Amino acid sequence: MNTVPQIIFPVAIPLIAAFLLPIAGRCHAGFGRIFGRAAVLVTFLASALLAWQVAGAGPASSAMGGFKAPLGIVFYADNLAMAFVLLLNIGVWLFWPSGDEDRSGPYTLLLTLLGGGAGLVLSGDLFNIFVFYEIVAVASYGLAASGGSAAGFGASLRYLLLSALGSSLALMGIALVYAAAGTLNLADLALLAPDVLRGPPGAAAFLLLLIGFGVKAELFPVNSWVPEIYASAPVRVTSLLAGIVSKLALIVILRFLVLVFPMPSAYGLLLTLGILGVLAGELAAYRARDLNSTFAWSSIAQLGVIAIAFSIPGPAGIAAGIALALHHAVVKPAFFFIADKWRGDVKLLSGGARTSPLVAALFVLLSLSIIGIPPLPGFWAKYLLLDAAFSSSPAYWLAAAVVLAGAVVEGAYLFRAAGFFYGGPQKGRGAALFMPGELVPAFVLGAVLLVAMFAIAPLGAYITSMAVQAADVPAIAAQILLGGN
Amino acid sequence: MSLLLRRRFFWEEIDLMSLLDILLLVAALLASGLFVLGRGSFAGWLATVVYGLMLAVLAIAGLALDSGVAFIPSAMSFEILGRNLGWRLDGLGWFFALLTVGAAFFASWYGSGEWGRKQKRMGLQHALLALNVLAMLLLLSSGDLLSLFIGWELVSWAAFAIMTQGGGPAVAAAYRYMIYALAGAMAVFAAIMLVQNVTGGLGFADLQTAISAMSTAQVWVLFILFAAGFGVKMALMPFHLWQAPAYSETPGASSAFLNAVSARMGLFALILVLVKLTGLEALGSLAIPFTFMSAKSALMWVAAITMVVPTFIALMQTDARMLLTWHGIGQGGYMLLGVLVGTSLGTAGGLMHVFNYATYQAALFLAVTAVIHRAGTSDLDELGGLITRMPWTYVTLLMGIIGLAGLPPMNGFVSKWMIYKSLLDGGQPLLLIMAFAATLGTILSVYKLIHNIFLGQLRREHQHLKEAPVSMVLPMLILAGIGFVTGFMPGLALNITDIAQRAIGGDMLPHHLGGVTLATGSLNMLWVVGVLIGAIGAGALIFYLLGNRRYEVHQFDNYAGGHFLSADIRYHFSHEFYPGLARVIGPWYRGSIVRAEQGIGILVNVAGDLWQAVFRVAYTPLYMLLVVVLGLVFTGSWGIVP
Amino acid sequence: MSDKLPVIEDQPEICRSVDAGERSVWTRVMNRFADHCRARSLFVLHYCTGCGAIELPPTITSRFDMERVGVSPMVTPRQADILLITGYLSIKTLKRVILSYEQMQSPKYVIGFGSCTINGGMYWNSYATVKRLDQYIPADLFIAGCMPRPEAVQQVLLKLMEDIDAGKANGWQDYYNNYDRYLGNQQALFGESWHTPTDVIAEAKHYGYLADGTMGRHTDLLLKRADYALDRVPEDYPERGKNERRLP
Amino acid sequence: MMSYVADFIFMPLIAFVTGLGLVLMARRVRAKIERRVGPPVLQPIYDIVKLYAKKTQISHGIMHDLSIMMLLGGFITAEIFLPVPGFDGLAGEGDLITLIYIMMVPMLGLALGVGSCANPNGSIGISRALTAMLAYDIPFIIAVTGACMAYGTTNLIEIVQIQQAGGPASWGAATMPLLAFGGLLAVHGMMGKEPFEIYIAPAEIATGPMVEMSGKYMGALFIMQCFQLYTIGVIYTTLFLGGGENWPFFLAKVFAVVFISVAVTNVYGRFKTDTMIRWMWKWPTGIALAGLALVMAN
Repeated sequence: MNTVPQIIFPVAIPLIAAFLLPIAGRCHAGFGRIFGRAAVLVTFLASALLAWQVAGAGPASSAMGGFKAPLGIVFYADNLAMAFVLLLNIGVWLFWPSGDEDRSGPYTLLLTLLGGGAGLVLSGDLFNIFVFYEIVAVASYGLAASGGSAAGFGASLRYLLLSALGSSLALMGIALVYAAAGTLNLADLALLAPDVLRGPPGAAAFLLLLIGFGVKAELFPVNSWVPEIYASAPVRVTSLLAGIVSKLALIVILRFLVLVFPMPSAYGLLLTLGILGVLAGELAAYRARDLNSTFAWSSIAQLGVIAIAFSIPGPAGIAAGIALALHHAVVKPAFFFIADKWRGDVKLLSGGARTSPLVAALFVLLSLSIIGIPPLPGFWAKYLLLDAAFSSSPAYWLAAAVVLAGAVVEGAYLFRAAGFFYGGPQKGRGAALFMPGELVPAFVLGAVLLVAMFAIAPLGAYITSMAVQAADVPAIAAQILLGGN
Repeated sequence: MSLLLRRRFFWEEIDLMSLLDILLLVAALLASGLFVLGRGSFAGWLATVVYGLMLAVLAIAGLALDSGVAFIPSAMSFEILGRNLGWRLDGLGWFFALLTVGAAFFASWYGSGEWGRKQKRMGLQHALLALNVLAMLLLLSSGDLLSLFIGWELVSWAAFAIMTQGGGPAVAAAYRYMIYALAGAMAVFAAIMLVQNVTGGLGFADLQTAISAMSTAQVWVLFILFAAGFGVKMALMPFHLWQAPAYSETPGASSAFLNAVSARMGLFALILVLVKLTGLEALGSLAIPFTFMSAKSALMWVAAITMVVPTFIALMQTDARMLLTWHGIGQGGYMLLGVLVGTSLGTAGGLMHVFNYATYQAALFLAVTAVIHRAGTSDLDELGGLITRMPWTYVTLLMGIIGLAGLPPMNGFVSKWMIYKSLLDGGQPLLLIMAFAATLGTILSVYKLIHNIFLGQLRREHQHLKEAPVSMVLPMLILAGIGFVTGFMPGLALNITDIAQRAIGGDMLPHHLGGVTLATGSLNMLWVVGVLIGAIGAGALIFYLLGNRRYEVHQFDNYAGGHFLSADIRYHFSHEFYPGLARVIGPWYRGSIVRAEQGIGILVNVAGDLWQAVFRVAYTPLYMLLVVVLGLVFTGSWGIVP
Repeated sequence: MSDKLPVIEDQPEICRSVDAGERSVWTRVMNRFADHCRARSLFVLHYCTGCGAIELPPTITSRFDMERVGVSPMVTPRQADILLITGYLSIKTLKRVILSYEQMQSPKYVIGFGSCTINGGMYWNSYATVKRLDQYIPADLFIAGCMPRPEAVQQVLLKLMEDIDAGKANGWQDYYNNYDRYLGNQQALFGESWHTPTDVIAEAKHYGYLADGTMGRHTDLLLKRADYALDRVPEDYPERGKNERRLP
Repeated sequence: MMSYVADFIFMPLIAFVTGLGLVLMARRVRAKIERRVGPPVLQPIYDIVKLYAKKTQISHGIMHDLSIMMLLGGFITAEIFLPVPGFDGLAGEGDLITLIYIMMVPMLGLALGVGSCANPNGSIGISRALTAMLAYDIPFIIAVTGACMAYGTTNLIEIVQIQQAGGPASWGAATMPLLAFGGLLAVHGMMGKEPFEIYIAPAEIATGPMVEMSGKYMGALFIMQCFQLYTIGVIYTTLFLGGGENWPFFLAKVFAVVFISVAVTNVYGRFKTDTMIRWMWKWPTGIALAGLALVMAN
């Protein structure tokens, strides 16, 4: 079995850096900023190294301090987890605040988010997951409010309340699990689950966990914070939360589903919430009048689609979900960057194509991809989803139909906005001009999308192997339980 | 053509493997090249020349296909996510590809001259036209269901891009199109995924396997998804509302291209999937419970309704472009009907109608564009008498409308005749009557078109108009000329459709240069047109030899009940041209489908508002508890709570 | 109104000019045949502005049945051979009569019906009626009486048929040959701006009926208005196309 | 080859001469009904010669002239495609459907010519004429469709042969009376007789399409009328009355078809276009559809 102690680095480095950063910032204003970036870079390198190992030698685990599972704190890294850790690293790097603020707060919070997020996906233990989830949550409250506007504070406060309530529900779920199984280690639970968690108590526990973690995963209906936060938080924070952090929560939910609660009612629950999320998100986005909330609603819908994908039993569904999640992680932040310039009515976009043609083209490209137009990556993600859905029970056919109908609505609102871009400017006011530097992250993401288009075949193979690995319950259990000696 | 192939020719020496690759490569290079060079004035001419070369390549490919080669493969293929994506051009695709490149050739030629110079961003239009051609070629040469779907989407979005070039209302129309096309594409997507679910593959053969393996209900779902999905592009009723405004608002030359071939992509896909792969017998055996009808006859009736209703909507239009595009929708119904009859005559008729329609509709649209170019409007209430100013445009339009109305001597008559005859021989009198009725409506409608634009009083503001320049007149006259030649010698067009028909399978239609000879009534256009021309010549002799010389008078030297006509009085009878008919069928234009479309829009709006309201109230904790409770009930874990 | 005096001259004897073609036997035979048919097929445009219109229905219908001699009513001047003026003409209707007459195809014949067309009849002292029809258009025959009965109409039609058959009813040529005189009379009545859409002079030129009397000082006045009449729009003419209210 | 030449010369010629007779009959019958004497025997010829012999021939442009040629050419073509006793002409090279569409060529030609006259009355007339065509052609094509379904062919020669094989009992009128009756009503509309002559409406729109037709243009229209009556009569005879065994019988049938229309026309007023459409789409169409149902049921 593959034991890798450095599995702790992606979690530990940023957390330690987060503690040190305020001190460093105290020494010198500019130093703090550089220190933060450096910490992210180091974390990234450590993560990349780890990912390389994992990719080469298979999933790895490590028990903290030598205490083996089920008693000790166990970290478990497979390709799926490492992919999202890397994604988180890249995201934090890309969306690092560009302004030369002297406040070290946001940097600290970002590093905390980075460490917490990595811990979230790497933990092999239910309680640790909860702890890291809380760390991420706290970091995101702070980040959401870091814009400094009154609306941002209000939104953050409501977000906090909701999230806290969700967390307490999750805690109840964990308590239920513990009461039933007497352990919180995922591998242990995976082995015990068929005996002790199959049935009403298990279902109740899953429901509570789902609702609790669903707050961050933008699951219907505990996502009312989404439009508000995404409209008021700084664009980089929004991009990070919508693009990456929400997926981390979904990955955790996936782990629960695969390892602990592989039962029809659990799958059905996630499916139902996913379908409702798609419906709610797409329809509400269709009626949204400004770009920011359009994308916020659309993000709810997209996460609903991912939830539907994860609710399909078997590796095919997981693969589809991963593909959708990665695609969304690339596209949505770019969208938020574009939307950042036009906070307000969509009509303000009028004539945008004339003042900034590249941005308009990027918008169209992203829209086409997220609707799922071949040969862009979004199509292939959707293809995987439909492939998986149609090979499952008829309930998933309905879900597929909803996703397809949702794509039509999505096309309607995205191209309504595109129509404003390419329509003539209204009298007296044209669309705002972009400063060249502001959209660099968006263009980088657009470029990633295009590159991905030409690498569909290897990407697809990689994602599929990832999914197979993530769905292989005995192997995971064995690795967690036996590893880390 | 088949006669020519008794000998070996140079194209048999060429590696046939490369023909399709050459075609695709040239199209791709042209599209990308035009995006770069588009601003140059030579771009259009370059494109025209390249389309001409592509036509030559297609001709060689056609000869190869005619000599018995099943298809021309492409070296391009991918393996993605465990699926093989491949492209190959068979006879059916070749036929549509020929029309596509031909239409692009004429549209590009037309757009290269004076008309193009007056356009705002002609370079972009040229580039988008090339992009459309590329997308269509990819669609037409698709080798499996996945590449078919990819091509399908590319065609849809390329068309969308070119439709938006008109700006203003064009963008709104294109947006509407986009929503319809997207919905259709999603239906097709779902359908091919269903097939894949059953067979685990996406090859064309898998579709056939799937249909035999599926339950009746599943086959029905598949049929409806395919028919609706592809039908959207073809503007089959009730998915037809988008087409007329979208095609009308597209700038002239591009619009002619779209009108001629774009909607036919839907027909191509329908023929490929429903006729070639599924087979009409399978459709015919798919009975609708409690009726006498099957899926096939239901689709035939849809085609027939698509033929009649849009034609009579066209009759009521007041804009020349709208009138023509509505007819385009109606003509699509003829083609589908012919193909669905399933006899060799019907299939050949339907396919020939595709060819014929492409020639005369392109000519008509180019002619109307010439009118817009000179007179500045296509409003049928604001034109008149242009025959003296733009005689060649008039000739084009006249030949075009004769074709559109399906009268001898133009080619439209031949294909319609074949469709009528196949319906008659197929024992479908009611559909035949509908086809006749639609033709009658077309005659009324096209007369209104030509009358309101070219006949009647010439307005003062049009006194100084000139004929359109040669760069515009020549392409449209050649198109109209093709329409006449293939009407005179339909065998030429039938040779081309033969290649497509062979690819579809089934019996071939024996024909000769002049038409077809059947046991139950024949058509020899050589005689019909020959005698007609001869008789018109005799009429000319009678006219010129008997009686005194003619003396041409001014348009105001006209008897209007003793009234003095002059330039400041508008007396051209153009508005509400058929008042009696309007009084009878006017109340039928309730627009139930328009209402349905609006209803769906309102439903989406209301549902969207509802969801927004749910979130905006923001009692999320309450929802959370509600969902927990409901979820507990749902998961059956309620029992543990008390 | 114009201060010029009306140009009223005596009508010269109507005679038929002989053109070169008529010297050939073939042409003569054909002309003879044509005249024969012309005489037996007469389409009448009833210009029924006066009270005489009441006499025509019996003439056409079963009581007298004009169709048995080949006479039938026609409603447009383009198809008509005979312009039958039934009764008085006001100045306003005369304009329409002249318009209609000029739009008829030669050979064409005019029959004045009733005293009003001959000398004004009972409206002889009216300011608004025309007294002598033949000053404005060449009348071939008149029917005297106030009012003439259908039998008289029949009689005059038969007389006209005889004349046509004999090649003698050639008033229409006079209109071409002496257009200037007729136009002068018309201008005296309607003013200098009078014109009709029919370009009589061009027609006369085209068919070789041009004579010395075709053009003169009256026809010169036409040219001034010709631009307007024939839609050669002068520069200063107000453009209506642009600012006109669009119909709903 | 010589037979073709004979066909091309004699078929239109016979049609014209017969048409003159039909026109004369129509006028004479009408006169008799109105208790008049009616025109002399040569009246149709006098009219045509007179019109061609007009000294001035005004034209409204090339299209006006072309329309006259299309008019005559279309009908001459139609005559050549009609099977008559002794002459099959080209009836084997085209069929009933072709014939029906060839007959629309002169219609379209006339419409274009009238339109190019720029006369509002003419345009209104054409608008009404085309509307009328839409009205009467619907029942007519139903009758044609039904007949073709019953005979199983659209070949005119075969249609005639099938009917002549069994004597009058196998005539279309006997085997499918409803279709024949519906077709007859449609034919009445096709001839433009009252009550279906609103497109001419002399007092209102000055003969509508013909308003600017003068001289030889009008003469051509007179010739067209001869052809038209003949063609309609022959098509109806061919479809429902057994076609022509020999000339006397054949002509008798053709005259009878036209006679029926002419004989009833006088008692009617004039329908408005919309009334006409409603009537045509109600009665003849309904009868013809019922006939079609019977044919399909057999």
